[in-house]
Amino acid sequence: MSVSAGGVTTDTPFVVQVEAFSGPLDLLLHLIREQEIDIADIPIATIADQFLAVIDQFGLNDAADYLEMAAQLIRIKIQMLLPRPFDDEEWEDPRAELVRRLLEYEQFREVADWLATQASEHASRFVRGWIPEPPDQPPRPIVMELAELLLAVERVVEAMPEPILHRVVPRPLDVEGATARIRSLFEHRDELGLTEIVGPGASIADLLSSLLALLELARTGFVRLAQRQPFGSVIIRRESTDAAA
Amino acid sequence: MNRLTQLLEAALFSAAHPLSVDDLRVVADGASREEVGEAISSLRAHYDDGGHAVELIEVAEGFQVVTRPTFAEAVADAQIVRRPRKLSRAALETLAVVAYRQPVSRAEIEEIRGVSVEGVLRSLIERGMLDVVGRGDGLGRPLLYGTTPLFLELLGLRSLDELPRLDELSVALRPPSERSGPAEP
Amino acid sequence: MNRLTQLLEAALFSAAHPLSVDDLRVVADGASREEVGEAISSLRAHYDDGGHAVELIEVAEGFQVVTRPTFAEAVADAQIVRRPRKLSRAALETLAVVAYRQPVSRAEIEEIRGVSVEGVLRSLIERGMLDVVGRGDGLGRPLLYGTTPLFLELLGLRSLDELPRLDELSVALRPPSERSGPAEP
Repeated sequence: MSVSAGGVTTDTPFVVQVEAFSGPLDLLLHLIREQEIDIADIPIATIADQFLAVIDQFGLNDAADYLEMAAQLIRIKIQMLLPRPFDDEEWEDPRAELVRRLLEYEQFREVADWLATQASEHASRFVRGWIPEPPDQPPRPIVMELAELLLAVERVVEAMPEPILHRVVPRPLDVEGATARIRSLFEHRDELGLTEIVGPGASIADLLSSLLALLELARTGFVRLAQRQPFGSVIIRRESTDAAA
Repeated sequence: MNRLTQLLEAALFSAAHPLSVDDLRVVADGASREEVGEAISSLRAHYDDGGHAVELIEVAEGFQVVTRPTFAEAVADAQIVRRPRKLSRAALETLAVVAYRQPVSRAEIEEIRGVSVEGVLRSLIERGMLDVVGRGDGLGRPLLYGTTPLFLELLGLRSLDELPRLDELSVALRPPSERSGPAEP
Repeated sequence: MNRLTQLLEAALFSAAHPLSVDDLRVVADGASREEVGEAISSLRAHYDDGGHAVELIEVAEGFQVVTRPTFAEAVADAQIVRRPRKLSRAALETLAVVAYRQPVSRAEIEEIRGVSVEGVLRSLIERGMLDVVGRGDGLGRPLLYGTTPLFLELLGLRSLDELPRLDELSVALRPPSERSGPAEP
């Protein structure tokens, strides 16, 4: 399906194929490139009218993404009509953010084309069609980290319907203190066991503070939680400073 | 290798099941049975003389390229080597629910997680991380599940008491003020 | 073919996904990286020089035996293999954004693409090309997404390094600062 929406508000006719669009930015870029418009100096009034004409003709009026873009174009159009300050240096082009987004999007659109070519080339190489059944042997030992389990708990809690959520009782947690304590432990050693960090006979609050501090330190890349062998205890290792990235 | 032999190799390699002479004639653009037969012999000889770890065999349904029996161990290793050693998200989440709600029935886990957990539950039991610990009082006296000592061992915990309490965890990991809307799928 | 080369051939014929050098070392009973590397070269040369319809390629940070493209049409026409479903524009653009910006949240992908990506994201996760790789720091600690080894495998990429550099893409993509115009005085 293609339609000529020429003459709506512009002298240049343009042709669009609606199935080709993957979103409003795609449509906008199409209009700009098709008419060889300088992206740094978009005639926003014309483009906005063309954009509205196209989404109207293709019944895209219901599509929130397109409507949002239409609203944005109209807003920019109005801003462009406002009188500029005398000092032109002060003037901020209302189109600047849109141009930045369009250029960024165009870059990814080009990557998408590259990926499509790559995928279609690779699709002509076939892997072996018959793979024998995996042998009936014991599965490899599981590796599990405490942090993984706790994150899973968090996911479950989040996904639970509200009424099941527990009453939230503030506890005397001292995550900051635990973080400082763990950091100081690591000043002299690169590796510690979980029990060494938590300490013997720790209270639940102490234990929890330490675990949360550890989770946070693991998340920021200061430490890594690992198991040396499948059934061994959790080892907390300090990451080398450059590995935090 | 001539073109016909190559076509048969490509077809036999990529097919999910053995191919008959007639199947192979289709690939070979209508070559005669004799031509296909010759190409099969040629391919077989290629694998045998070239010292390949694979061979061309004839089974009831047709021809197939398979690894030679002497390499069974390498085949098994290759299949095991990529088997995941990490638990899936679904397994971890089920484990999390059981750890905090045990003893717990399958129906309760499913109510909390909002999905069927039959498969993942069975796999966690097979892997020795969960076990049946009793029966509930409700309708049909449902099986109740709990964690095993292996579960604690894997986490390096001495006892279940060392797990943080759920309410403490949720408040600490995520302040209620930041909680907004349903979680992402 | 020496014994090590045979072991690798058997393994590569039996694995559902590419095998890394380390995977192959397990199969080869702890042979060194150098030894495995040599055997790989030898096997590749064997396929190339022997005129085989299959070849050894480097993909997804590993090695895989696949048929050569020149035989694709005949094999697909004979309906021995079904060609993979083509990825939609929406899927390709989403993959592109995630590949370059990972770990990336759904909101960031939507900001760049200008559309809601909930459906396409779920479908790409179901197809195993994307996965949740962590959580962000922002409000609500959003899930962060990244590409999987299967993404590399299905696109035939050796690694993420093989993606084109953004600054190597066409001239039209130069930032406004390199052009003249009111956007950037």
